Amino acid sequence: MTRYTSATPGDRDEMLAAIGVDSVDDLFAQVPEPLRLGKPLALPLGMSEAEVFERLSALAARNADAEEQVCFVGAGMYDHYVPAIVDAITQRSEFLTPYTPYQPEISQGGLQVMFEFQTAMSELTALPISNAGLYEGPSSVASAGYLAMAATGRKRFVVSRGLHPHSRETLETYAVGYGAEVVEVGLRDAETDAEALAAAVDGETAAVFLQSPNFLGAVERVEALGAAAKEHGALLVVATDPMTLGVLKPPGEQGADIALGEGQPLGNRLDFGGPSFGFFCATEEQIRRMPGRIAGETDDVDGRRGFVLALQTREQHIRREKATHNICTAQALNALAAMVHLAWLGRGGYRELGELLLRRTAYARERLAAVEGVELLHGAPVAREFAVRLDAPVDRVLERCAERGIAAGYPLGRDYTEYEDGLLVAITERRTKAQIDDLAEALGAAVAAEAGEFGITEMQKSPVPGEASR
Amino acid sequence: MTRYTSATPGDRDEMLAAIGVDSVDDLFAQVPEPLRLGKPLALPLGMSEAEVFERLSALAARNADAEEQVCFVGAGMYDHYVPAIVDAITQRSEFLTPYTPYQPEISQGGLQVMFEFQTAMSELTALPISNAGLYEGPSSVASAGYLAMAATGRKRFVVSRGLHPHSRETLETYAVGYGAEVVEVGLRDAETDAEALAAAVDGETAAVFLQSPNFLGAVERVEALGAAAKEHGALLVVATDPMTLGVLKPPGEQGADIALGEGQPLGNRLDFGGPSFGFFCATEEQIRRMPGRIAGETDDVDGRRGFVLALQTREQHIRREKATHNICTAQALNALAAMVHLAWLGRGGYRELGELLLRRTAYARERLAAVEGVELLHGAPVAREFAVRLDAPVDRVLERCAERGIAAGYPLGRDYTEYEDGLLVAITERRTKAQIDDLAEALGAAVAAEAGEFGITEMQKSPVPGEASR
Amino acid sequence: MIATETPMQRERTQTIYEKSKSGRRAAVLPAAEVPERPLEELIPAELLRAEPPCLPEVAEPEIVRHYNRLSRRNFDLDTGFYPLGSCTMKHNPRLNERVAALPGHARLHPAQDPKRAQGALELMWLLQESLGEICGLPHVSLQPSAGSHGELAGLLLTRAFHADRGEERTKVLAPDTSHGTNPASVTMAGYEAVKVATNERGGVEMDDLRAKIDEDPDQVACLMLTNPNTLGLFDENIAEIAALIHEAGGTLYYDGANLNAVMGHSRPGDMGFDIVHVNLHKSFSQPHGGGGPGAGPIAVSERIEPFLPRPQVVRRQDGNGSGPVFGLDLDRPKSIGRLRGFQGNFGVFVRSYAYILSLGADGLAEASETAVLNANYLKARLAEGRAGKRLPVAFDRHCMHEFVLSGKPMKKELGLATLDLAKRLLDYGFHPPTVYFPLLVEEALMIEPTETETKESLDAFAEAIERILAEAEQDPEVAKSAPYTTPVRRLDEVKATRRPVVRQPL
Amino acid sequence: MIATETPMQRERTQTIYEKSKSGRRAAVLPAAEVPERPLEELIPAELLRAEPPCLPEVAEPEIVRHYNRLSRRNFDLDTGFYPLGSCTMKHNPRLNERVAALPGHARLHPAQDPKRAQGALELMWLLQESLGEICGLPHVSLQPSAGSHGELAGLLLTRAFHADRGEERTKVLAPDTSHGTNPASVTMAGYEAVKVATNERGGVEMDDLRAKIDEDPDQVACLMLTNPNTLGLFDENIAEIAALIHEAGGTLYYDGANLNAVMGHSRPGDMGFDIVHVNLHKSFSQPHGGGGPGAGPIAVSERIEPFLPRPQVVRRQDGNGSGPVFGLDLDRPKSIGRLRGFQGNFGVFVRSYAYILSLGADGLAEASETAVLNANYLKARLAEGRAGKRLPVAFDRHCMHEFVLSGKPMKKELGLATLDLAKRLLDYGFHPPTVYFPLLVEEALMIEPTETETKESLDAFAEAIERILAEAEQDPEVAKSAPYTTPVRRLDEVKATRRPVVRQPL
Ligand SMILES: Cc1ncc(COP(=O)(O)O)c(C=O)c1O
Ligand SMILES: Cc1ncc(COP(=O)(O)O)c(C=O)c1O
Repeated sequence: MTRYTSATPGDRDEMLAAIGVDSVDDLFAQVPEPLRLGKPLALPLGMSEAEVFERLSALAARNADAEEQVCFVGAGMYDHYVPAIVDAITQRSEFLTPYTPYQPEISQGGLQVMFEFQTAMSELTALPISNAGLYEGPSSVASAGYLAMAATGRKRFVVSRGLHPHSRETLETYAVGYGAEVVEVGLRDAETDAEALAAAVDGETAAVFLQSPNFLGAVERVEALGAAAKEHGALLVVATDPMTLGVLKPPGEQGADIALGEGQPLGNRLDFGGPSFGFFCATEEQIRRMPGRIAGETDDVDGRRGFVLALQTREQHIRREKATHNICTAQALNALAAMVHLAWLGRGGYRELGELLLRRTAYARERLAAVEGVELLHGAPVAREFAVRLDAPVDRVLERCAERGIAAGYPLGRDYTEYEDGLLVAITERRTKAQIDDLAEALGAAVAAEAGEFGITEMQKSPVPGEASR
Repeated sequence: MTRYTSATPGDRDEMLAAIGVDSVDDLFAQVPEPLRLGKPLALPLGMSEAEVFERLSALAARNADAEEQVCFVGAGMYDHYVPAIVDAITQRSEFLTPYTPYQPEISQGGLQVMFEFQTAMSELTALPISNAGLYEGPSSVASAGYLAMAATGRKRFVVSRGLHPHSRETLETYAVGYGAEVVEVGLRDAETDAEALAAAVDGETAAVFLQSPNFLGAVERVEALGAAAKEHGALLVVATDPMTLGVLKPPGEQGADIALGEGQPLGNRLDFGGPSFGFFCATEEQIRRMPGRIAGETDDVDGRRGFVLALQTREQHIRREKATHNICTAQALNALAAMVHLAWLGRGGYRELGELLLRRTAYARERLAAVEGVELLHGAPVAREFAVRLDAPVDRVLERCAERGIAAGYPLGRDYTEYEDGLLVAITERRTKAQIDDLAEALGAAVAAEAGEFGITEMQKSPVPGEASR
Repeated sequence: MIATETPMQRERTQTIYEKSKSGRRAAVLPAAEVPERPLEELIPAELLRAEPPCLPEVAEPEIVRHYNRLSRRNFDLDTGFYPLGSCTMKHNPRLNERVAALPGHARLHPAQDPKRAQGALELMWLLQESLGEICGLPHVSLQPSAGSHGELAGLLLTRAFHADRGEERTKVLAPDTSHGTNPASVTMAGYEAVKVATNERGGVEMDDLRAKIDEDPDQVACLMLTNPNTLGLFDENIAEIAALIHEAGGTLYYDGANLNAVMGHSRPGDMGFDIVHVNLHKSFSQPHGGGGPGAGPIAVSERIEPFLPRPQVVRRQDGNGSGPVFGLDLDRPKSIGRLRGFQGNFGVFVRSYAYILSLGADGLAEASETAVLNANYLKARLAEGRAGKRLPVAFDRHCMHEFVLSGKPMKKELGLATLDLAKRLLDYGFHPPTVYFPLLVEEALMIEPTETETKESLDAFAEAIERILAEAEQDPEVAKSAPYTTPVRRLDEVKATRRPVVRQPL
Repeated sequence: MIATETPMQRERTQTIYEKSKSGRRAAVLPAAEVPERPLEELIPAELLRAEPPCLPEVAEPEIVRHYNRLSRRNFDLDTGFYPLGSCTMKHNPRLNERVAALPGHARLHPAQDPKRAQGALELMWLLQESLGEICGLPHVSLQPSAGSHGELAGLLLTRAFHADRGEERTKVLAPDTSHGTNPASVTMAGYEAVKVATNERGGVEMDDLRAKIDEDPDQVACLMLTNPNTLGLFDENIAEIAALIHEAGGTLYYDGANLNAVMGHSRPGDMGFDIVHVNLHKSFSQPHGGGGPGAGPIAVSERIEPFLPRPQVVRRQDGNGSGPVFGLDLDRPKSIGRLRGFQGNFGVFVRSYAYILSLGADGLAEASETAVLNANYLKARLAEGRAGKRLPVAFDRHCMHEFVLSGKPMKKELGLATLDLAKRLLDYGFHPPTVYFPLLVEEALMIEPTETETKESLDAFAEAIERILAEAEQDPEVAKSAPYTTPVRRLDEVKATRRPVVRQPL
């Protein structure tokens, strides 16, 4: 027996007798002899709970988390405060331990949460249909590609370079599978190049993919950019940050056919990148092509209100090779976390949070722009993240800031060779004015120190905050 | 509205109209004008959840907890590993948020837990009656005094100096109230002085108080010591450590009338000293004099098994000034934690844990005794805690160890002027052999450094571990 | 007819012991790592236990299931309305659980050198300061573990205070509406409990008070008062009461169980009280835990301060100017001494301090205001319709945070006892109010909605009462045999006391 | 007759939106601290939202109550037996939740410099190594987010593998017993799904397999197999199957949903599989969360390795001899690329690694052993009495960790469909088995007890089935109208699909 199993030697004997075999080995006889391992796995023996705890605590201690370093890193996942009720509710056994609600009578809790979540996401994006969540952001983008192919019968995607690099790469990975072509359109002063986009979209284009705010933080003119898609009958797919939709015009009001994105900012912790969830909303037209679970409202035999998995005929367990997607296990618990967070914020709080991010981000942007050796990478409007250029090697500056306990941002050079000197700085409600001031100070000091060390010539700086631009 | 209240301005208006007043102030009119505060409290304004979290995290960060320092401090509370299921279960709303089970039909969960807990504590102590828990250890000792007075009609307590100093002091505090006299009996080589005890007990003695293992860690010969109590018709009250009763002869088998103690080691975290609980077990004879809640098994109208608060006629809400005790709100959740921990250990695990403590403690004791400048304070048998003497000022040695990340023990000089050079060292299953070795190393180095600094002459040390004694 | 009781309703409960099977277990322990010496080498054989105690033998999955299933047999505040009078069943924020669980709090040893526990001591000091401000009294001890412990402390302080002046007094007065812990504490502190009558406005009957004092003013040690009292009424004569007691040389003790009515509006210190206990598990949102843990800090006036329990958390200005240092003051020669081990229920302090920070001066005042508004609204709702007739309010004036109804007409006219109404409420999904207390109201129902309930909850509760009364007019047997929907129904409490079975025979 | 339904059973459910009232809220936000500039100064007016989205307006206490009450409308593994076949509903240790919640894990930003995330990367590397050992394959990518994602990854790897050799193949074979995700993944990866028949022993029909291969061996990209398969049977011909596929030049894909049967006993790599996905939310105790999160790491053979997704966690020996350094390898020229953002479901990795550490080599083998024992015992119990007659096992041989019964005789003889039996089980407090899958078994019931169930649970389940059948012999209507004890009963699923209402109109 391990601590999680209960079969005592006595139980075993009784059970074996009932089965009519002498030993458990007899049951494994169906495994051909040469395929039986016949020796223990080359893994350590089991450990006590306290030892496992210590071991994993020791590993965790070797990570510099957002408690240890003030975190200005975003790039799709953000250090928001997750309210305590989110944990309390998601850790309830009744939500934590069941599986997909195949038996609606005993799954009304989970099903209703899905329905509420769908309502909330539909509200956020201003699109009428939402599923109950997909794995996470970038793979949701790829799923939109699959949908667009089915909807249009076309196999060509036009993608803005402002789309998250992980999303672009994931889309390409999937596209190799389902046989689509991906065409990228570049940026101009951090915004998608409208002309190039218009030129790239044609009658073979299944979908146009935009992101707003885009990876550089710029709020895109989605509606204008989307015109090209409309013109050629391609779907307009818009990735977005769900924390910005209290203040930014939602994709559904800008002509998007599909709005999707990484759900982490809503109630999910950073977790080194997962689990979180992807949200996926669309127009009525796409309802029967949607990927993932969808809960629907209905009645029971007594006329009582209830919820079930709706439109299951789209899904793999019914339609197999003809399913609209292969997804099965998704991210229900993460969607619950998002729903609780949204309910906690409420209409007013959600709006205010969006405003708070906008204002603090504007402050931070101006504050940083005023720092010697730091200038704005673009002047486009931003919501909660912005990009700067540094007059010193970004990695070295980051290292210096890290030593001061600040994770200063995301180095754009990781994904954009054209922005080797770029740093992406993200703001959440946890980043106080004082921390922003510290960041400015630290960046300035780091750039100066590096510049001193490497003899980089100082550049002329615009002295007035806000006027800095390239 | 705060975030925890719901009355919108509209609600308020409707409610005031229903009440028939114009404003809430009208309701406060019953408070005489001069007694109305008329200004805000001199406290800060309310803060957001994230801010409160940060504020309290910052305070917590200024404490050196057992995660930061390897903890050899005991003295009644111990750094045991609390299994994860304890938290999961005690944090369930259904256990966390109700109050005392006055309505048994909707409180069967809590009542049954009390019943199970009583069974387990009765087993541990080998006494037939247990209550459902009191506040904590020392005040339980004082409560035993109150019971003993009622049981014997006498007003004199004889107390071993081996009883926890907090227990002795608390007993004295209470005794001033209920008008009893406390007589203390000293120790001899760390064990209660049997002769002095026999001499102190007389026909006016209501109870004799012992502790085993006592404060210096020594396992007392309770039965022999208790003879004096039996002889004079006094109750024998034994405080004990509930983590040792898997291996040590329980109080009930040594003639105790009452066994009690601090419950923290069972499933409760350190929490800087509370909340935990006190357990309190007794002979059948005392059942109607017991303090605190007691659950009892019974049937309902349909003959179904159930549990209720039994023997309520002892309690303050029924008997008022004639109650056996004044306790009302106790420590139900902490008792639940203990019960879950005990179920998790199970009969086998509980025994093994006791053995583990014994063996590791023996190892630690020998290891330390072999250190230059450290010698055993006593040679009495010990279970999980032992005392040494240091050849250097204890405070300074502790400070040096602390700087190395070790909380080396409890300085006996805090409570015993006769042991100014004494250090009490506690072992739990979390203290590994490697940590014990580190402790030995650190103590040795610290004593040597202090001795060097203060020019204390080195003493002759017995080189053979285990033979060290005074 | 097919039963519609859920499987959990139907099941005969088993204890964890009954699920035990020899050899099963949840715990795996670390290896000893040290020599496996026979125990007899370490402990004399006669001090060793022969047989380990009987504990359940169950693997982890079944432990979790057992306690999860048991938990579902509880009604709780996070599930429904819980208007248990005098208990302030207000919302328990999960934020507080989160901060209490931080390792810097949860794994801090109580004997840690104060130098390395500055955060904890500062938190305690800040809580002391906050409670002092709320109570209008300059000094606070956090040590008492609950309200009743605070009461005992207050009486011991009173004794020490008088002893210090060379006096020894014997009597403690308390109104007949007082909570059971008050007289029980009086006895435990070695005093004689003297009951004071209640007047027709629900306050202290001044003539009776005067009479009780005048009997022998020198013997009056203290008057214990709850204000607003357990009827939910603020005593309009409080200033005069205080004057009378002080004149007689007694102390005035404030049972703070009802502080939730007046936070930020009126302060016991300003009313003339010398000693106040605060129930952190009531006014300051510590979860009730099924009957604890709580904490009962006491706030006291200047003249009582020297006698406060030790240790006391103090703030000192450090010599080297590097800011304040927090310490545990043990050197208190006049102190009554310790009331318990270590420093009190620190985990409770963390939660309550988080609550005070969350609400702040504005939020606390608003909380009391809404508590009073909710209570008066529910009272008004229950003054309508059937409830108004069958369940009149005991004292007809505006209440503070709670109010008391009398089920006397209901009993007379419908044959329904307050207990029956309470049991029937269970079927409607509500926790019943406190019943049969205070004692001077016949068939009492004591209702405290708290500020964290919505108007909708209050309305639903009023409607349930109305429906139960309507039902009873048709057929009183419905309520008299209630509840019907709970896992067990009307348990035999007499049997449990006459032939108590308080542990499982194994 | 007085209803004995509990208030929660009776209540008409309301959504959180229906509990909303304008102006209420739970959140208080920090002050902005920075100038309150008009938004139009920051964002062009035409990009601003006119009206904030409609979100519920509810204070915290009601949010907690709402979701707590909803949670009670779920059946869960921590409350009862959940023998949902193919899903491995084993105990979810709380220890795993605890370690996942450590701030060093939970608040670690995924883009953190690897240098400052060494603990996380080492954990991932250790998990990779452990899964590789368990699967008998040398390389692991943790990236896939669930089983179906792993399947897609496996097929993309297959495509890359063939492309690298200049081949392009079009067909993927899978038995008719395969899970729905298999063919769905095949289509999504741009292949054609080809079904292979099942033989009378429940394994792959070898003749059909050969025929399907021989049709056009060059087009066979892959065979996807679950082994033991969804009938709970180990394919005795696996060696030959592997040889046939490899001979044709295809890859062999192992759907690891049933790995729980063979951990430490038999390894897919040793069986000849090239690519394996592991469902961490099945075999490795990640809680199912009501439908996720999970993770579907893949283990692959040497020849597949170059194509693994990027980034890959790698261990490097540091130049300066100070021990290994862990990194994210992006420089993988042949890689199929990313399957998702960042590094995968790290929180799930923490839990599963904690589980592997807890059980160890010995515990994992014991878990599989007990899983197989429990399944065979329950199968034996259900071969007795009424169940034995009405619900025969689909393939009568020893099973591995699960087995499939057929309700065909029950339907014919008693008029009871498998669905009716499932619904009636709800009244007995059990989660029903997986029903109507695998498709080739008529009226299928797929039962997987897992190793963490007690013999008592298995017995109770067998007895419930027996009683339901006995009941049905008396009156089949009882089951046909079941359940009776749930908050809702037999919901109209057709309506929900025909006229879908998938969000609340506001
Ligand atoms: C009025 C009153 N006084 C005193 C107490 C005793 O407080 P505690 O239960 O915290 O000991 C209570 C509550 O139970 C009470 O309601
Ligand atoms: C046999 C089998 N294959 C594949 C899957 C798909 O796995 P997932 O749900 O993790 O995508 C499942 C489970 O749902 C399964 O049972």
